[in-house]
Amino acid sequence: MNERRNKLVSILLNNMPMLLFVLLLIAFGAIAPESLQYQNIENAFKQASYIGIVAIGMTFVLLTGGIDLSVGSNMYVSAVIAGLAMQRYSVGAGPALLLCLVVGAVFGTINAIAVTKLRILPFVATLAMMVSGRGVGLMFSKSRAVAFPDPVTGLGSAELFSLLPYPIVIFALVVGGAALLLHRTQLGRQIYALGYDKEVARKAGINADRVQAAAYILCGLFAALGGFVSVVQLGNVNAGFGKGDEFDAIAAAVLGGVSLFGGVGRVFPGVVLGAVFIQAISIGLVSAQVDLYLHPLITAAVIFSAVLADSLRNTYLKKLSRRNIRLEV
Amino acid sequence: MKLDNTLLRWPKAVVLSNHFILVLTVLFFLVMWGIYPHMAGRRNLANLLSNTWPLLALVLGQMFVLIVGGIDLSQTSIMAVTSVLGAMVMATSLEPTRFAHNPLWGVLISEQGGWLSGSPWAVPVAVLSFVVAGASIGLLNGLAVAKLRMPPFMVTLVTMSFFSGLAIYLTQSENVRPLPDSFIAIGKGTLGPISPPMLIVVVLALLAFVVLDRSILGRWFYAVGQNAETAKISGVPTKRVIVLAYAFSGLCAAVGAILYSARLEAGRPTLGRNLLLDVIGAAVIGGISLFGGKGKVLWAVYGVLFFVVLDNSLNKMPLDFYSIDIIKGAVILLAALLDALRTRLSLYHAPLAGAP
Amino acid sequence: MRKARTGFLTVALALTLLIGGCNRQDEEPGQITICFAFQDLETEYWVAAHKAITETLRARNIKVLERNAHQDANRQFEQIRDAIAQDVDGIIMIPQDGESALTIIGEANQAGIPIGVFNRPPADKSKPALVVVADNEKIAEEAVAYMAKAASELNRKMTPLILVGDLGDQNSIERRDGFYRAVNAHPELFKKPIEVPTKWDAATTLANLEAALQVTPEVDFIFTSSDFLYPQIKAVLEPLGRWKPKGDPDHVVLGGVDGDSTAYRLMKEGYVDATGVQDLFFEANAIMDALVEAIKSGQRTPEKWIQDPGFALTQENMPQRAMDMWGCRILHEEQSNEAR
Amino acid sequence: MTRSALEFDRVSKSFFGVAALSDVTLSIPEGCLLGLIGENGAGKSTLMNALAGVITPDQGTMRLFGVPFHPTCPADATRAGIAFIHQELNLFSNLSVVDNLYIDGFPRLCRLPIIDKRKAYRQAAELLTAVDLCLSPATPIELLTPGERQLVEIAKALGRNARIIIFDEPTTSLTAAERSKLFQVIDNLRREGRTIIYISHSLDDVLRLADTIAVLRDGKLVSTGPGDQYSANRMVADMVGREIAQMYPARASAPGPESVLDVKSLTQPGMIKDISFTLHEGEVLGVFGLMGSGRSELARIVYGLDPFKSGSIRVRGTDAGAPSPIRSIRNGVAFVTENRRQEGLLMEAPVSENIDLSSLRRYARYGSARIIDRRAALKAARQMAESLQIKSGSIDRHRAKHLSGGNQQKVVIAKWLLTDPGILILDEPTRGIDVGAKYELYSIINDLASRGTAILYISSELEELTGMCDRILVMSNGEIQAQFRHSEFDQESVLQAAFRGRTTANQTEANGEN
Repeated sequence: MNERRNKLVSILLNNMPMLLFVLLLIAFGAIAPESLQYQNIENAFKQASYIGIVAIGMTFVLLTGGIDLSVGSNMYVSAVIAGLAMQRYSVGAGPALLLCLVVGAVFGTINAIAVTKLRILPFVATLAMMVSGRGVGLMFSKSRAVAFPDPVTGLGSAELFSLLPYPIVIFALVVGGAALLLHRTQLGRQIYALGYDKEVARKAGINADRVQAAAYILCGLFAALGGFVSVVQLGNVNAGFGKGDEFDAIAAAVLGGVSLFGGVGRVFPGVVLGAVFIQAISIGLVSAQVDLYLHPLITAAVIFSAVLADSLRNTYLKKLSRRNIRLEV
Repeated sequence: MKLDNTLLRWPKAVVLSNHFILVLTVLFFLVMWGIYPHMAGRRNLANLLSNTWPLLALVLGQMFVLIVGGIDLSQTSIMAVTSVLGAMVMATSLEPTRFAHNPLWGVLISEQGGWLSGSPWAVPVAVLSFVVAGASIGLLNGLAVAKLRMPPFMVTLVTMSFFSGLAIYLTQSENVRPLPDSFIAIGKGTLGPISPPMLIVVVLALLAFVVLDRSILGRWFYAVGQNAETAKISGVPTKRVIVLAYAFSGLCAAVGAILYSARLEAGRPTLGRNLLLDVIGAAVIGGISLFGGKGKVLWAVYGVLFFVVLDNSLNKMPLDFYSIDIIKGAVILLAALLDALRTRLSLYHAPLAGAP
Repeated sequence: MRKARTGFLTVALALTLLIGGCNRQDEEPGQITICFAFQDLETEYWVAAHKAITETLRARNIKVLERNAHQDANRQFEQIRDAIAQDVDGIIMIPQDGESALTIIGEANQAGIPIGVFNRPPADKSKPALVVVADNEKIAEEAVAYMAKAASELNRKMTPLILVGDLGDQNSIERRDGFYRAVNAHPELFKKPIEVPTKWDAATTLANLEAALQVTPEVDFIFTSSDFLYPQIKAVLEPLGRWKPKGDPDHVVLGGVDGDSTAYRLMKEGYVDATGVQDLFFEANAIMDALVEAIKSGQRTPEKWIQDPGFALTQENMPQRAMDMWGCRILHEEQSNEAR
Repeated sequence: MTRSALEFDRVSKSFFGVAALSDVTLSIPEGCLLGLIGENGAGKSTLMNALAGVITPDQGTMRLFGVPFHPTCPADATRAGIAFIHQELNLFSNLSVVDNLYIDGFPRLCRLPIIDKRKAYRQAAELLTAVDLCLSPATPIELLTPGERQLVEIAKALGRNARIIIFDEPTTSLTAAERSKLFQVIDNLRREGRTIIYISHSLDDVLRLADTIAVLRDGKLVSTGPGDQYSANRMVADMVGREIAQMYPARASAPGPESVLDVKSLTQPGMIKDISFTLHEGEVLGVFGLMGSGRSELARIVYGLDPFKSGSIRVRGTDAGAPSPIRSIRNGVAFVTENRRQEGLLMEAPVSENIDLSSLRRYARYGSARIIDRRAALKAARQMAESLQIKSGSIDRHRAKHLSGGNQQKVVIAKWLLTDPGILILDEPTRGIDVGAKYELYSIINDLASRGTAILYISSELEELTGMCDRILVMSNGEIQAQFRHSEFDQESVLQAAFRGRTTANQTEANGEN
């Protein structure tokens, strides 16, 4: 009896992100039933897709125990360069995307070199890149908005087989790819190992620098891709593009159960739900026509309770998993 | 290798010393002075110093939280909220057209200004409310981290967005002014060579120094940051220590808010919006560890000086606005790189493990 | 050892970079130096203003120190104080808001350096400065008033929606107030307006606008607090089949404030009904002329308030007044540049 | 005689002028188990680090199966077929068994960079069977006991086809059952012809296992020879360089009549049940129990780190209520934990700051400002360090992490002695400490007892307890199973008591895992 209850509790707690998500849906359903339409939920996923992609990139870095504050600037630089290429040199969408990804990867590589070769703390290295990176982006754009051509931005609202919007499709592919990479490749497993303990990883024969570098490069790559997906929806790149997105991405990842200390966390369903969760709060508030001044207050309160629930869960699970010495009758 | 020991002894001593960042800052300053002679002018030095104090107040608070192994992202929003609340206590008059739809209109504020408008008690009570509000928000952060065991990064990220939202909500986007002259004098007045901000922050720094370096509490801060489990078993009241660190950080943010509000002559709901990374950057450049257990008041001073001198010199350069960002990032990276090299060098020179 | 060498190389490289950057200052005796401090360059309006001011000043052989405050009033305060310590001859500032402007003007007055305030007026006139302003609230109101007029011709009750800017930015508050003044003047025409937060961020705008339209699809009247958000409005309306020019039954009455080139293009194509225009070139030239004159005549605390009347460019007055819209002129310039 | 698997020829290494190894010449035949012993700092780890490629010897050569061997990084050693099984296990507890086995080389799906999951699982299952471990390869490491983790490490070595396997203190955290299982596996490995180097402070284990024994002291090889030529006494004598007449110093004092700690029917569901005992002034009371018997849990509850449901704890006659560390310290209770790195020391802090951490309140001045009288605190710490003969540089500069294990443990004890405890709880105080340091610790404990301190001595080494204690409580399954007075000490009956209730305990474990 007791055992069964424990099991139930642990199932509930283990699926906390999912549960909170459902609770949020119910809450909004009660306040503004309109917000529960299928279309709205699809919108939540669509709008969350770009931050979700960035958050997945961030997850790689967080899993190694690092942090990347430069993703917002990375998004800006890579999108600006891709946009200018299309605008000025009429590059096609495909090559432009490729260019965007290359820029993102280069950005990530610089972070990787700073962190692994020069042994600078990830926080400081990526902070510096965040400041410099935006400067580089502004140098290219001169702070002006860079528009993507219409055929490209059309993809933002187009749907695959008129079923799923492309941003969601790309998001799903990224989630699948990242999950495959993390769980079914040696690199992925080594990323987890590195996050558990770098020294142990080194002793176990893992090339720690290479794995860490890979995480930062992947993060850069995904940041650029997320930026591209976002711009395709937005139509153009403004000077403020990507500002503050690093915190959203980190929040999404952490809400999804990724530990800031490394080694723990899953892309699916954790990070996906984390990203959609944040977006869903915002959509719900707009749908319910809540006073604008209250938006940040409510959003913060909801996220706070999510984090609180998560920490309660961890404490409880720790208690549960502690080995009993004796069997009580 | 032989050369190392003779010729390079002096540079090595500098590089390995605790004052490396100061040396770096001074060198940087001298180079800049060569290019811009007015760097060392009286007015510019006065500016440099006056920019140092409020930032130092924030970094001191941040340092306590970093020492116990946390991080406080909410400092800037604490500044905004306290700035608004304090101003609402002492504002001398408020335009009804801008404040009539304020949630606190008729409660705390009215046409005559803030709650204590005109009263001789206005400024002292306002200053007190700055400090109390700041410390209590810090206390909330601390309780969430210590008692509810929530990760500090997330707790303070959430309180950051909550309290900056609250500050804007409380004023409905308006800046609260005019403030009494005696308050503004805190930011601008001078008592001979000593300015009130200097006095306040130096006292704060001394207090921080005494607490950290001389008191039991200080030893407890380090112990908790280095190994919370050992600290707990050794009889350190770990939770109380963590809560105190965050409360102190909130208090320091409030002091920063007083200085910034006084110099900007208004209670501002957006005060210090983009300051956070400067604060943490300065702390980390100064050598305060993000992993806890390491930090000194002097290091905080050096980190702040570095940032202030860097910003000041960048302000001199006739560059495009974007190049300044690029250079600023590069210099931060460079300083971090030098510091990393230094750490490696000092590891090489560490006393031998278990050497007889 | 190899790593150490790499490190020193980097140091050397960066130092060269720094000094190289610094050496770009070409000291000319008697050259005027002006500090141009702006709060940020996030919308096309500010970019164009920045470009107009820096280019004109440099063309007049004036050295310009550019300072970006990144939307932090205190940082701007420090930047301008540093500039004062550097003995600049004059200051042009785009302040974060009226209150901080006042404080900074006080600093400049004390140092006896003429200061010009661009676009956002100081909170009151207690301290002397050169000020050129446009009344955001009035311009917004005019634009919305025209939109209301266009809407009244449709003979139905409209569902208005406003994209509100960052709540920490006073321009967005003034523009919102202007919008409400115009809407409240026609209670018979409008239902209760729907407010959508944008935080001046394109992605936030897109998400929130999409959500709002999902819940209230009948919205047929949209006002944006800044023209730079039109691409996002388009991205939301187009898939819904609502991105239609004037005259189409599905047309959404659309308007904004700023007067940038996108707005001009969209007006010409008939998607946008009206836009509140500040006369950027007038403002830029007026402030520069006034400041340079004050410097040359040795005035230390000049005072002058220049009002940019501003106007609402509408579908009606477009033929006559389009060239008064800075966005239109920029577009023409660009086109002629390309043609060349 | 078979050929040599591994030869060291005049290997020397010094750090900053201090010789860590000098002229070590040693040859290990293939399929032989070498027991390598020596005090901490004798050069065992330096020798092994040279083999692992972590350091490069200044002089001398190594040969692997006759071929010169100059590893420059750990990967070189791995590639050459050398596997290390470290004292602190190098497993990733956030990953599964199969991940840990193949972390640096998964089987791949037709040369794609994708892991061939099925193949990995099949191979992993085979390896686990080889080390006699019945587990699903998908089990996360964090659910395994220390013994099981050890076996996973061995499986990992087997998976890499290691020809030389090095064990560094493998048994410190194992239960008796796990230990005998490990020995069985080691025997199997030897039978398969693998060469094994076994490093341990547990001389009994070395005697039981080793074909050949080598003793290092001060970086030199002192003696080597077939295992049967060695006795425990000779090993100790070789290690410390002098005869130690007895392992345990004699007690000069007897327990007093006054009881200082009274525990009555202490119960915490799932942990301990109905524990009652009395500890007298000047008494050394041993608590013997195997891993998982509840001995450490009892200590944590008495000290106030974990809660209890019913029962009472009385200190000097007054009820301690629900103790907390702070209250316990005030009551004069001190607790030297089992795990000194994670729970006993601030590794980054100077030695002096470790020593005065718990007694800071005594050096407070200026009332509630509680400023530390630093001179007095440092003086007290220095005196304590001297009286315990802690070998360290200047104690206010030298950090705890730079000390040897024995000295670290002394620092922890010094910290507690500075609080003037009336009751000292020691949990496995001699784990991982070399023979000489152990003897010093024993002397310290006896000295304390003679001065009236009551000592609760928890250990899983029966010999140690019989050598040190006035009485021994035997715990198993969270209960006290038996009590022995000094005159009644008898290895066999103690062990019997310890295994009593072991069957039920096993059931518990089995249930816990389901």
